[in-house]
Order: sequence, then C-alpha cells, then structure tokens
Amino acid sequence: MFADWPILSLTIWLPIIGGVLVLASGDKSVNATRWTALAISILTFVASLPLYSSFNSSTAEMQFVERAPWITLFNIEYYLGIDGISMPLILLTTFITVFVIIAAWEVIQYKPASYLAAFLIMEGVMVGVFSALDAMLFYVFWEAMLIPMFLIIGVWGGPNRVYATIKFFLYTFFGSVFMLVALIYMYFQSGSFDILAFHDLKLGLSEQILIFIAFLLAFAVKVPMWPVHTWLPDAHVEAPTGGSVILAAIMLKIGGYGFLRFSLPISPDASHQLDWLIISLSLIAVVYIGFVALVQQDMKKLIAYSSIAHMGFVTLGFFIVFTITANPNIETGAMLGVQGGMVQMVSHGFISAALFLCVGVLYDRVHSRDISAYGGVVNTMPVFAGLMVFFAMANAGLPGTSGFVGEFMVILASFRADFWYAFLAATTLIIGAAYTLWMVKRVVFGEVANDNVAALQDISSRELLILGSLALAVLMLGLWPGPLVEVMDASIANLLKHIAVSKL
Amino acid sequence: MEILYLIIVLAPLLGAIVAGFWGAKIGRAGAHWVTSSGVGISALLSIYVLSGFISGSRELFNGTVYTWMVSDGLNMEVGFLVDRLTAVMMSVVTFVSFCIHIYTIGYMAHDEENWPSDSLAGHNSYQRFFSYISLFTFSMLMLVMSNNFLQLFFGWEAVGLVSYLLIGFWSVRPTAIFANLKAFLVNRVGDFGFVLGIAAIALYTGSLDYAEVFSRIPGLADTQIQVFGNTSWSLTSVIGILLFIGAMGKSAQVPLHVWLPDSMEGPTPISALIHAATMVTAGVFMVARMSPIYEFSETALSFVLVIGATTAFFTGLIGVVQNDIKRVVAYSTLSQLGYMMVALGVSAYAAGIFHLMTHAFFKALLFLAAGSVIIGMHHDQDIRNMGGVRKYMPWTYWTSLIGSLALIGFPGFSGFFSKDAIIEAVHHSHIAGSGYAYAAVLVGVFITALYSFRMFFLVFHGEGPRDSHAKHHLKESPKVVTVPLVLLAIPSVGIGYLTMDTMLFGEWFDNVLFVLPQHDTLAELGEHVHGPNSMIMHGLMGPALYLALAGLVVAWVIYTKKPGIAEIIKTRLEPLYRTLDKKYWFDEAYQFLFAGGSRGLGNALWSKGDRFIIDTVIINGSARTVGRIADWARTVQTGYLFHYAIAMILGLLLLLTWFVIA
Amino acid sequence: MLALTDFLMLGAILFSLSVAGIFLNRKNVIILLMCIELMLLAVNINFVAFSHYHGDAVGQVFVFFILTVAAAEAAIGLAILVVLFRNRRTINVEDLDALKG
Amino acid sequence: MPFEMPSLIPVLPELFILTMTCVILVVDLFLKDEQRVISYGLAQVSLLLAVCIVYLTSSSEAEVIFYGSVIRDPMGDVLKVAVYLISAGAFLYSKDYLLDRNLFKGEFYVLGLFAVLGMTVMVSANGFLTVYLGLELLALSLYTLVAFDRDSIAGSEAAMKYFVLGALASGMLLYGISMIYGATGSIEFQPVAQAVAETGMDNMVLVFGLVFVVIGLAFKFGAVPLHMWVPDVYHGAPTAVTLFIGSAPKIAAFALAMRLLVNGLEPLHADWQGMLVILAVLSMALGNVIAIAQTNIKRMLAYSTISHVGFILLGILAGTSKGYTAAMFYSIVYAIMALGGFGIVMLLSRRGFEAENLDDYKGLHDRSPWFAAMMLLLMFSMAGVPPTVGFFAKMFVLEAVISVNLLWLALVGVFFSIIGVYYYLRIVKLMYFDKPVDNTPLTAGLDTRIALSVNGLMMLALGMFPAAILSLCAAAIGSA
Amino acid sequence: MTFELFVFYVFAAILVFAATMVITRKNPVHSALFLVLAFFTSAGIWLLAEAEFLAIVLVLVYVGAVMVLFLFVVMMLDIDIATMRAGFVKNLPLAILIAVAMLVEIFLVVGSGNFGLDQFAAPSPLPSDYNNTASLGSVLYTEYMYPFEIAAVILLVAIIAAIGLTMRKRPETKYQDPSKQVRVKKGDDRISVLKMDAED
Repeated sequence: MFADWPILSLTIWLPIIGGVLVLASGDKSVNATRWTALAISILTFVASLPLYSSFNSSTAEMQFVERAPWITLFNIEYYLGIDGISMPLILLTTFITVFVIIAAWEVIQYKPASYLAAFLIMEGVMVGVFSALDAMLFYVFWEAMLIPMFLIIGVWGGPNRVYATIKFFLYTFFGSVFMLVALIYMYFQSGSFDILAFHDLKLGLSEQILIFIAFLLAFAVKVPMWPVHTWLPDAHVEAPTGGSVILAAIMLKIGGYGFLRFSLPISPDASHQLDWLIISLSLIAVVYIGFVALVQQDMKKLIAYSSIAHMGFVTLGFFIVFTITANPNIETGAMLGVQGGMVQMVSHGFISAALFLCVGVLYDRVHSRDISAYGGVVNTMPVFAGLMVFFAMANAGLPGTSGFVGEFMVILASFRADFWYAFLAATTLIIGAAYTLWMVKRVVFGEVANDNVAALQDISSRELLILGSLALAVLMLGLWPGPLVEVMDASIANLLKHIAVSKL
Repeated sequence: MEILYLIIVLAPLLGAIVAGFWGAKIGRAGAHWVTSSGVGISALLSIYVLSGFISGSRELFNGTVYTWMVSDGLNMEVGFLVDRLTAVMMSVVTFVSFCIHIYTIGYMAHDEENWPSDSLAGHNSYQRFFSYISLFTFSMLMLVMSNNFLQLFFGWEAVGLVSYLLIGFWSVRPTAIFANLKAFLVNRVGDFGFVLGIAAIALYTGSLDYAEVFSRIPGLADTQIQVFGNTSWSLTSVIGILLFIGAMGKSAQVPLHVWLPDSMEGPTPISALIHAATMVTAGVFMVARMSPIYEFSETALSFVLVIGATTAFFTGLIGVVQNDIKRVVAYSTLSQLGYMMVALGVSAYAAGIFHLMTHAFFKALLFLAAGSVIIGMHHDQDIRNMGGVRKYMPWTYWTSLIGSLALIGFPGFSGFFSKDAIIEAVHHSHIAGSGYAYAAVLVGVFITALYSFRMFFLVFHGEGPRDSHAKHHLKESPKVVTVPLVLLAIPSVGIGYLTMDTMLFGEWFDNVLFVLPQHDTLAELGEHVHGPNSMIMHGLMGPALYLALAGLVVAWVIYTKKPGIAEIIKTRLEPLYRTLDKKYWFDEAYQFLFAGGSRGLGNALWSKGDRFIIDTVIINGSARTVGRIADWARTVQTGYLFHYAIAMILGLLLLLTWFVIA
Repeated sequence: MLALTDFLMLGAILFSLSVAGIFLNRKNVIILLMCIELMLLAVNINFVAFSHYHGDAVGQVFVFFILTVAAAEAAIGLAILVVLFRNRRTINVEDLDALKG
Repeated sequence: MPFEMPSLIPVLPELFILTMTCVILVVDLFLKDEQRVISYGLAQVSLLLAVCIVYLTSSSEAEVIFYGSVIRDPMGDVLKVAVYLISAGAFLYSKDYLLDRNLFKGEFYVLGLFAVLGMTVMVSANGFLTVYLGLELLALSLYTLVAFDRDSIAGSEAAMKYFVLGALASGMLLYGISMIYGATGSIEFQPVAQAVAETGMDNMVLVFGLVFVVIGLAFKFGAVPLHMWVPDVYHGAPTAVTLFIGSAPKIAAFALAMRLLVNGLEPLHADWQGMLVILAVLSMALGNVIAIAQTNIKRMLAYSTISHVGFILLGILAGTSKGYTAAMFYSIVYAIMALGGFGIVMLLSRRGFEAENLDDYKGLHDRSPWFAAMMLLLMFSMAGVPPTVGFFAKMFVLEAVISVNLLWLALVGVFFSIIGVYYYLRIVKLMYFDKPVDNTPLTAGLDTRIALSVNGLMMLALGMFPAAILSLCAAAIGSA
Repeated sequence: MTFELFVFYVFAAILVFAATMVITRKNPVHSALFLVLAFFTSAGIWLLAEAEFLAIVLVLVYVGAVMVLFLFVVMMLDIDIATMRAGFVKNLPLAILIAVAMLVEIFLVVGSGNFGLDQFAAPSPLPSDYNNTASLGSVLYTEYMYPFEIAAVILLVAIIAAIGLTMRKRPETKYQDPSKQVRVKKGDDRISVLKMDAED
C-alpha cells in the first residue's frame, strides 16, 4: 500500500527540516530540544519502515521511485528510488540515528541543539545518498554529508580535532571531485545524469579505466581502503561518540555502496581489469591494518582500524566476482561474495556503532580513551562489561553474531577465487580476535586498575536501552540473516548478470 | 521434526538464559535448580534416545530446524543429524554435564571468597557460572547434533566462547584472563584452518550438508587442486588437513596444545567438563564424523596420526614434572587426546570415539576428585604440599584410585579396553607413520602410569600436609561433591566392559563411521578378540599392560618408598628436567614469535607505514609542500609597482610569442 | 612613398620605449605616468595612420576620445599622486611596498 | 549627412542612472552631514528603479542602436539587473562602515553610481569605442574610490598601484584595438566579426591585436599574470570599496569578455581559447595556492577571487552557449558570494577596528551563531561544496569544459579547487572551533542583518534551486 | 626620397629621441619637457597623415593643459632628485632586453609584409576643400553621440575625483580668525595663570 507514497522524500526531508527546526529552536529549552530531536528521529525511522514492509524482493527494479525535473538545462533530475542494495542501508541509517540521538542525551552540554540538528540533517542527507538515482543528486548528497560531519568533529571533538576534521574533509573532498569529473563525462556520453542510464552506457576500455579510477578515488577514501585510510583513525579519535558512530556505521558504507552502484555496473570491464588492485588493497586492509590495530593504545583508534579491516572484507567480497566468473570450473559463487560484502556492511554498521558507544560510555565517565587508563571495569560495571564483551566477540566474528555472517560468506566466496585470497582473509579470525579481545582483556577484565575505575557507575537504563537494542540487532542478524539476504537477492543477481556482460 | 531433539537442545539454553539474565532475581538456589533441571532433562532424554538406538527402535534422524539463509544456491541451515554416534555423544555430554552441575553446587558454594569484596562481578558469580555451564551444554549439543558444517562451526565457536568465558571466570586474576585470551586465540588459529576447510568443501561440493557432501566426496577423491604455484595437492588431503587444523586447536594437539594447561585457571568443574570430558574431544568427534572424507586421503590420516602420536607422547612426559594437581591432570588429558587422534589416524574411528567416551568419565572423575582435594586444601593446588589425604577424604581417595587405574588402562577398567584397542589398532595399521605412532603410544603407557601414580601417591599417601593449619581443616567434601564422584566412578569402571564389544567391533557404528576396507584395522583386530574377557586375556599378552604396571611401580618406588630418588634424578638429568619443566619452551617461543612478533610488526607498520610514510610524508608532506610553495609564491607579490608591471608585460610577451610568433 | 608600416613601426618604437621606461623608473611615479602617456601616443599614432590609410574618420574619432580620456586619466592620476604624497611624503615607487605578499 | 535622433528608450536605464547621479551630486551639496542618508537613499532608489526600468523596457530581441554603439539584448538586461542589485547590496552593507569612518559622503555614491554606469555601458556596448569608454568610466571611478579614504596610507598606495597598472592595461588594450581596427577597418562588433570571418583566422595581425585585447581583458578580470593589482587593491582599499570592486565589476568583466571575444572576435575562438586556457590555469593555480599563505582576510579573498576568475574563464573559453551560460551563472553567483563574504567582514568591523585579520574570526560561532552560519555557507559556497550554489557554478563550468573535450582542464580545475578548499575551511575552523579572543557584540543595523541573512541563505536556496538563475542566464545567452 | 618621407624621418627621429630622453632623465621636469617635445613632433607627423584637427588638439590639450598639469604637480611635490637615480644602470640591461624583444615581435607583425605599400597603397591626397575638423565634427555629434556623452561623463568623474581627493579643509592648518581676535576680552582670554606644584 505504501509503494506509491513518496516515502523516500519523506525519509530524506523529515529529518532535514526537523534538524533545521531544532537548530532554530536553539539551546533555550534543552530538554524540549532533545525530545523534539528524538521524536523526529523516531518518526523518520517509522517512516522508513514501509521501505522494508512494502518492498518487493522478487524484482531488481527500482522501487518507491520518485522523479521530477530539477535543473532542466543540464537534464538533472530529482530522481529517487531504491533496490535491495540500498534499502537495508537506509534502514540502518534511520535505525542508528535514533540511538545516536539518545546517546547524546546528557553527554552533550555544549550547544546541544546544534549537535542534534547536525545529526538529523546528516541522517536525511545520508538517506539521500542511498536513494538518489540521479548522479548529480547523488553527488550533492554525497558532498553535503561532509559539512555536518566536519562541524561535528570540529566543534564537539577532542583536543586534536582541528587537524582531524580538516584532514577528514580534505581527504574525502579530494577523492570525490574526481568522481564529479567522471560523472560529468558520463553525462556527455549518455545525455543525462540518470545512474541507471549510465549502467547501460557503452564505454571503451581506456574510458572505463579512467572512470573506474576516478570512482575508486572517491569510494576508496570513503571506505576507506589502504593507503588512503589514515583520516579515519584521526577522525574517529577526535570525533564525539555520535560522530564516530555515524562515521563508522554509515558513512563508510557509502563507499561500499558506491562500488556497487557505480564502479561495478558502469565500468565492468575496467573493474575486471583492475580487480587485482582492489583485491590486494582489501587484503592489505585485512592483514596490515589488523596488525596495526593490535598495537593501538587508544580504544577508538583500535576500533577505527578494526573498521578498516572489516571494510576490507566488503571490497574483497565485491571484487572477487570477476575471478570467480572467469573460472570455468565454478558455476556459482560470485553472488556469495557480493552478498557477503553487503551483509558485512550492515553488520559492521551495528557492531562498530555499538563499540563506539561502549567507548563513549567509558569516556563519559573517565574522560580517557587510553586502554591503559582502564582495567577491571567488570568489577564496577558488570552489565556494561557483559555487553562490551558481547560486541567484542561480534567484532571478532563469532558465529551467532552478525559479524560472522559477512566474513564467513566472503571467505567462502574468496576461496572460489583463489586459495590465497581466502587464506589471507581468514587470518582475520586470528588477528581480529587478537586485537579485540586483547583490548577487552586490558579494559574490562583484571583487578580494578585505579580510582577512576573504582568510582565507575554501571550503565544507566538509557545506555542499556541503546546497547541492548544494538545487541539484539546483532544477535538477530547473526542467528537469522535470511531475511536480510533475501531482500538483496534479486538486485544483486541482476547486478551480477549486468556486469557479466562486457561493455566493449 | 522431532520435538524431542529440540527439547534436548533448548532445555539447557533456557536454563542458561534464565540464570544469566535473571540470576539476581531467582537467587542461587533458583539458578542451580533451573540449570540443573534443564541439563537433567536433556540428559534423561538423551539417554532415552540412546536406549532407543540400542534397542533398535529409533531410526536415524536428519532434518532441518530452520533455514539460516540461502545465498547463491548455497543452503545454509540449522538442523539435526541424530544417529548412533550422535546419541553416544549426546548422552556422554549431558550426563557428564549433569554430574558437574550437581558438583558445582558444592564447589562454587563459597565463590564470593574468590572475588574482591567490592567487585560487583562477584555478586552473582554463582548464578553466572551455572548459566555458563548450561550454555556450554547447549553449544556442545549443537555441535554434536549438527547435520551440516555451518552449524558445526557455530557449535565449534560457541563452545570456544564459553570456554573463554569460563577460563576467565575469575576475571580479576591476571593469570586467568591471560589464559582465556590465549585459549581463544590458539583456538582461533585452529578455526582459521577449519573455516578454510569448510570453504573448500562448499566450493567443491556446493553444499554444506553432511549427507550431500559425503555423497560427493568419493567422486572428488582424485581431484587435484593447485595451491602453491604448480604443486598440486589432492583435494581430500587439503580438506582433511584444513579441517584437522581446526581439530588441533579445539583438541589441543601439538603444536596448538599450549592453551589447555593454562586453561586450568578456570574453576575446577569446568576443567572437568570442558577441558577434559567434552569440548576438547570435539576435534575427535569431528574427525570421526568426517570419516567419509578422511578415508579418501591417506595423507590426511597420516597427518592426524603423527600429530596425535606426538601429542600423546611428549605432553605426557611433561605431566611427570608438574606440581600443580590440575596441571598434571591437564597434561594427562593432552596425552589422552593424542591417543584418540592416533586412533583416528589409523582409521580406528570407533576406538577413538570409544576412548573419548571412557576418557570422558574417568577424566571428569579425576578432575572432580582433584577439585575435591583442592577444596579440602583450601585452594592450594601444589601436590608437594599435600600428602596423606587418604585418611581425611576416603571417598575422594577411592574414586581417585578408580579414575587413575582406568586412566592407566588397568585391565577390566574402562580405560583398558579403549586404550588397548588403540594400541592394537596402531600395531595393525600400515599407514605412513604408524611405526612411530606405535612406539609413542607404547612408551606413553608407561609415562601415563608414572605421572598418574606420582600424583596419586604424593597426594594421598605419605605424611600429612606440611602445613599444619591445612591439615587441621582437611576433611571430606560435602555430599554434592562426592555423589558426582561416585556417579562418575561407576561408568569409569564398568562402561568399557559393557560396551566394548558393540562399539569397537560390533555393528554399532555401521553406516555412521565410514572405513575403507583396506584401512579397517579394527576389523582385523576384531578377528582375534571375542568379548571383553577375551580382550583382557589378549591384553595380558601385550607389552602395554606391563609397561603400565612398570610405571605404577616406578612411581611407587620413587614417590613413596624412596622419596630422595626424585631429587637425584632431577639433578642428574638436569637438561631433560628443564626441558620438561619449561614444556619444551613452547610458551616462550610463541610469546616471542607471535605475541611479540605481531606486536613488533604492528608497531612497525603503524609507526613506519601509517604514521611516517602515509601521514607524515605523503599527506602532511604534500600539505606542507603546498604551504611552502604558497609562502614562496606570495613573495612574488613584492609590493613593487614595477614588478607588477613587469609581470604584466612578461605575460603579454609570453602570449605574443606563443600565439603570434610560434 | 610613406608606407603604413613606417607609422606603425614608429608607434612600435614608442610603445617599446614606454615599456622600457616603466622598467627603468623605479623611483618616480610621475615618470611612470609620463611613460603611460607615451604609450597612449604610440596607440594614437597607430590609429591616425590606420585612419589615414583606410580613408575613414573612425580612427581619428577614436584618437579624439583617447585624448579626452587620457586627460581625465591624467587628472585623476595626479590627484591620487597628490593624496599619496600627502600621506607618505614620497612618490618613490620603491617605497610603495606596504601592501605585498 | 542625415541624422536621425535615435530612440532613447533602450538606453533609458543608463540615462536614468546618469540623471539620478547628477541629482545626487547636486542635492548632496545642500545636505548637512547628518542628512547624508538622503544621498544614500536616493542612490538605492535609483538602483532599484533602474532595475524596474530594465524590466519594463526589456525585450527578447537584440537591438542595435546609436549607429552601432549600443546593443540592447537579453544578456545585457540580465547582467545589468545583476549589476544594479549587487551594487545596491554593496551600498547597503557599506553604510554602517562608512558612517563609522566619516566616509559617509555623497561622493561615494556619486562615484559608485558612475561606476555602475560604466559597467552598464560596457554591458551593452556594441563597439570597441563604447567598450573602452565604459571601461574607463568604471576604472576612473574605482581608482578614485580606492583612494576615497584620503588619510589612509594603504588606500592611497593601493589607488596608485591600481591606477598605474590600470592605465598600462588600457594602453595595451588600446594598442590591440588599434590593430584590430587596422586589420578590419571597423570598431563595431558586427562588422569586425564579419571582416575577421572573411580574412580568415590565421591573420597574424588579428591574432596580434587579440593578444593585446585579451591582456586588457585579463587585467580587468584580475587573471594571472595580470592579477598583481588585485590583492593590493582589495587589501588597501576601504572595505566598503573592496566589497564594491570585488562584486559587481566581475559581472562587468564577464560582459566585457562576452562583448569583445564573442560578439566581436568569435571567429578567432581557437586563438583566444588557447590564451584563456593559459590564463585560467595560472589563475586557478596561483590564486588558490597563495591564498593559503594569507593572514589578512581581504587579501585572502582577493586571491580567492583570482582563482574564481580562473573558473569563469574556463566557462568562457569553452566557447559554447552552455559554456557562456555557465560562466555567466558563475560570475553572478560569485558576485553574490563576494558580496556576502565582504559583508561579513564589514559586519565584524567597527569604529577604529577593521576585522581584517583571520584571527578576528575566532569564535564567531560563540559570538553570533547565526552570522557564523551565514559565513559558513558563504565559505562552503566559495569552496564549491554542495549543496551550496558555489558547487553548481563550478559544476556547470566543468560540464562546459568537458563538453569541448578539455577533460584535462577540468581535472586541473578540480585539483586546484581541492587546494582551495583548505583556506575556506580555515575560516570555518576559526569561527567554529576556536575560542573567541574578542567578545565585543556585533553592532549592525537591522537592514544589514536581514540583507546578510538573505545573502547567506541564498547560497543554500540557490543551491537547491540553481535553475532559478541558471534559466535566466540560459535565456539570456540563448542556449535554453 | 620624397620630401614627405624626409619630414617623417626627421620628426620620427626627434620623436624617438625625445621619448628616450623622457624615460632616462633623472629630473622629472626634464622628462616632462621632453614629453612636450615628443607631442609636438608627433603632432607634426599627424599632419603628414592629414589629421590636422587632432594635431592641433594634441598640442592644445596635451601640451597646453595636461603637460602643464604634470609640470605643476612635479613642482608642487618637492621631490629629492638626487636619490632618484640609484639602480638605473642595474635595470638597464633587462629593460633593453624586454623592450627589444617587444619591438622585434611587433615589427614582425607590423613590418612591410603586412602593412607595406603593396597591402595599403598610399591614399590619394584629399581635396583641398576637405575640412578635417568639419568632417570629424559631423560624425562626432551624430554617429558618435553616445560615446561623446560618455566621454563627457568621464570628464565629470575626473572633476569630481580631483576635487574629492585633493580638496580638503585641514583641521591642523593654523590660521587666524580676525573676528575671534577682535572679540577677545581682558583677563582669562588673554592670559591664564596656572597653579603648579614645585617639582622636586
């Protein structure tokens, strides 16, 4: 019944307009502001639910399409629509934002209205990124995301926030401008900015390679892939908890989404030609970054590096497709990788969000993110410790949690591509567990390390609500990923069918 | 779908959830009641199922509970496969688990003393402990009842998780949290291989379901895959070895055995439950379950055999010099796991499973007895401080004696049948490495007897405890502790005698364990043996029994008769003693190589790679370069009018030259 | 016969001289202004010559306007010069470097 | 020679402004100092009425009058309206500033309106002579305005530099015009274009003249290497004048380029495209890079202007109607952005204090969140970050450049705009992330506040609906 | 060589000489005077090109007004000439280099190849009743009415600018106000006695 409603527009503009209202209401009545923001975020989440409930998972066609002319001279349209690839990510966005708002409840004392507004606006913009089918609209949303994030890190961040946020902005901006050039180039090839039209565009190999590289610059920075990842640890460390959550849970996913929406279908032959590059970078992300994460002294940095390693699985899953399909002995398997990457994105959205929130809980109490400042937290915060161990386990890819599903699928798929891909990818089982659990050991377990830890209060019911909900989500997805996989089936199958056909 | 199986699995889970989340509400009694009754129900039903198989009224069950997901045509499901092997495992697991639940009520009664008084984690630790062991039971059941590789891996990892939680149960103890991290990571190394094995199976058979996979394996027996450049390996060997790496982790085979002795940091009940009776045998179970795969690769079997033999011999040797009562038992466990692997390696799967079962009872018994002693000694675990405990703890003493005799394979005791079957099977095997394995297991028998009775004599005989205070308080443990000891002592004595004929040589495992005729050593053995008494007679003719007795006598001489000899041997064989005392320096080497090495590598990559090359040189460097260029370029704007004019004129000249003249 | 090129070359010489003058005079703004007058003169010679050889009056009209504007320009330039001198007590070009970078 | 008095209707806006300027000049003589606001009001009214007049007298057909001196076409109309409105904005913002510094005099508005007149003359010029005169009218007014604060050392130095370089540039331009006249025998655009088309493109004399013309043009734009006056003049002039110079004349410069290069020398497109490529690349590179090293915001914005000019030139050099539309859109948008940017600079200044140093912007977010937000929008717009209009300006230009297969140029453009982002971000950083050093409350009139708010929000509104201006430009260029 | 040509070369030589002097003299007064010479000679050359009106205007307007203005300003601003020459020699080579380069490039274009007599034949002399002034005047007020008006505005701007910039009532100027002097009273207005503490 909702299929014809402008639900996407609602999901985009409700939080944006709400955010502006919150911003305008100012900090005079802080409580009212908080409740308003919460109400808006919940409403948005509710508004986005029909995207799932009314979603027709048997077709790869775009659904909930809205289309209107925007800039006619350049044939730019306000063109929205979702398929099985973007829909889960939109729900993830609206879901996580609710918790980010709650998490900021008492923690943010400096200009809370602006803070909450920034997140609401960002929510709308991120949904816009996932639902835009016009390349220019996509780009506008894509870049618009940077501004609130820039401010969130810069205004509410830690001591070194300026360096971090400028680095974040310039890095991502650097990546994306080349994508802009590529988009415009394709506009001249196809006559419009319709992304779906780009998919069917015939392009020569060298053109494709250039376009692929331009996209790669944009998406690799966002994902982030080694060696353009160094903005992420800095940004995470300095960002306030909510910023880290959104950054890790959703913004990184936009890079992965971009690969699926742009790189693969638009330049399949170039993707095929250069898949070795992405695969190597992904494996470097898994192994190299894993080792780097091991030695981090700062919890947020550790989780940030772990995010990079986990996103390595996503890109690995996407780009082993070609090796698999090129192997005549193997009939299937390509889909497993892409789906695994998608599941990994969604799952990482929950887990990294939860872990950052956990660090936030500690930080709010002790004001330190150093692992060495903690020890024996379990003695004073047993409930929290339980949740943190759970999320750590999920991060280490324990079966039964969502963290396992994507990794497992990608490892299975990469074995089809090459034994050594799977071999290197599977090392995350060891390294991932090592860095996560080592941190848990030093922070959660042991004797009470100092007076700060001794004075800790266990989590409040508000914090329990947030972490508990996320834990539930992680568990649900881990125990029964079927429904999530199902909605993507048709779209990914269609994508794979599309890229199997050379454009040359 | 048989609701019965669901109940068996879910009853412990329910108990775990209730005790875990509402532990504070239901209190201690509530917690142990709910969990014990959950596991009790499972145990009863499991035995019911087993009896159904024994009576022949129950059929093999293979069904799906729910579809986890379907991707790319690959069905991933949660489902049960219940056959005779499963039924045995279920019964053993739930029975031992039930005993341990009961035992725990006594053992953990004063757990709050183990925690700092202000630690909130200590408040409900009793309930939490019950929750964990119930959860463990659930996980183990999922593992053994699985009908597919995915769920196998689920259970595989879930028991690892619970093991992690339980080893580190006393989370304020630095040694405990070191041990649980180590256990988890070493297990992960195994899982690394295991996952790759599963991936290989999924790739080549297109399925994760046991039945389907096994039906396709014979067709793939000659498949070669290329792993390293041009060297091609047999697919089944690769799969077998990869899966076995998983088993090496879980079942603590050399060189992944290092976690098991350390895991004794956990409370004794879980040492008994997890690290002796059930979880560590998952590897054995898995290899037996995968017999249709292993049978097609002699390479993999040899691998299993050699690893198993090495474990059996070398870890047993370490047990001789250990002084911590639980560690002695732990090394004994390692060694016995090696025996089971040896059995598997020679395709005597039934013998392996049989030893698994008998070992579960007597090793749980030994652990619980050790725990009982520890309670009596007020948590002093050093056997050098004990002695003469026999007088104070008669129940413990007698049950321990039964356990020890079963362990060394004294004729008639359950351990005798299983161990003798293994030794004989190796003797009859022709597979590569069987000679080495035969020597290892034979000498191993001597060593087993030596360390078992060394401990036994040191603890129970001789003078009383050195500490008079301890002596004063030493008394028999309460009923909840001794009753499980007795419960476990019964099968330790009798189960072998009762079941050996069916399980080893009978039809029990037909259609469950797959053995190629040319590998069937047990059948060969079976031709000479008819019934348990015949087996005992047969045993009297073999060297094993005498080696065991020799070990017993030597232990008696050294540790009871002439206590000075031990010191003399120790000084005479200083290098050997040091090697054993340091456990062949495995821990030190791993610490240096892997822990230190990966931290060193991580630091190097981070500070040199990320921070220096990428950040400082490339990112900040380019920013600085632009900044420098900017600072330099702004000096071009000198402020002097004539320079500005020159710039204009030069610009003009440039364009003129470029466009007019050129 | 007098050719158009002769006029133009003369204009070119004047133009180049004025350019050279701007280079040379780093001391006195007034001479800079005079150099600019020279440049305008060069332009005017061009226009007049072209006008003559094209046989129409357009060039001459243009020159007329240039002369007018140049006069206005000179007036304003000198006014600015006076203001500058009042503020700085110098019209040395090398001293005008408060704004740079 | 028969002489017909041409209809004055098409030049009515110019006539009106001229008349009103003279009225203000006279009225101002009789005003006391505290009544100066009347001159100001009259100036604003004239500008707004001029907008109405343009609107009322506009037609969609191009019309050449005054014997070919003037052309009245839709492009001219749009540009004129833009010039009027932006000048009105500039007058509005500068009122308080001038009042604080005893510069609130009638001459300011008279000269300002003469400059506006000069711009509109250029906008609707149809021959080299008209262009030249319009240019000079504008330039002479601006020279004077720069020196308007007579006691300012920096102001007079800037004026001197501006004057000398400006005169030099117009000398060069004239030299070029003389060559084109020599080669074509005409100084009106249509005959020149026709003659150029006939003589062919490889006529050395024409290209020679073209180089000089382009140089003159580049000076007006402030393109590298003829940019040297820009930072010094922006810096030295009173901020009110900087604001004026920095905004509307960019539109006039665009008009100048369109008239000279497109109307007059279109057949030489291949040649001037090459020249503009060099100028554009140099401008984008140098402007963006040097801006990073600046500590004075006026100077920084000056270098930023230079880089924006590079982008405008990109649009023009594409040589397609979409390119011209993009460049026109860009110059109008840029003028609005510059207006807002300098408006904020003036907002922060007060009697005896010029908010020129970047450090003066520290903690603006704490002092006035609203205007910090406006400045934020302006800065992001200048940086070209969506969803602000600055992005679309850049994007349209890039599209135009890519459409003529100059992909590398587009890449150069985006590359330098990445560098450019840094210094705009630095302002935002100062405003938002640093603590204020100076907590003086802002003292701006309501009119300025509203205007600045509108100005800032326009960045966003136009970003969401760029078609509003774009379609006007497209219609004006005739590319729709 | 025709007489015309001879006259042209003579004038041209003087013109170039004068222009060189303008840019090389250290005394701005000399420069200004040489500029006057340059204007005179170019007026002569314009006569050769039959632009009589402009020749006259050049002399009248330029020499008579603009140059006088220049001289006036030079005199008014009391400039120290002695310091004005430093660095001249240092800059000379570069100046010559650039000027020559410029000259060469222009010559390449305006040489006889493009503007020789072959391309542009010398126009036949105008009839004797041709009135240069009248013909200029007739187009100036008709065809060029619009530019003419703008030129007028430019002159107006120049006036406003010159006045606005330079005319000032300087508050610091000391001047006597006779009426004030007359109205002065005895006592406090003439002399005031201050009491001061002795300084130690």
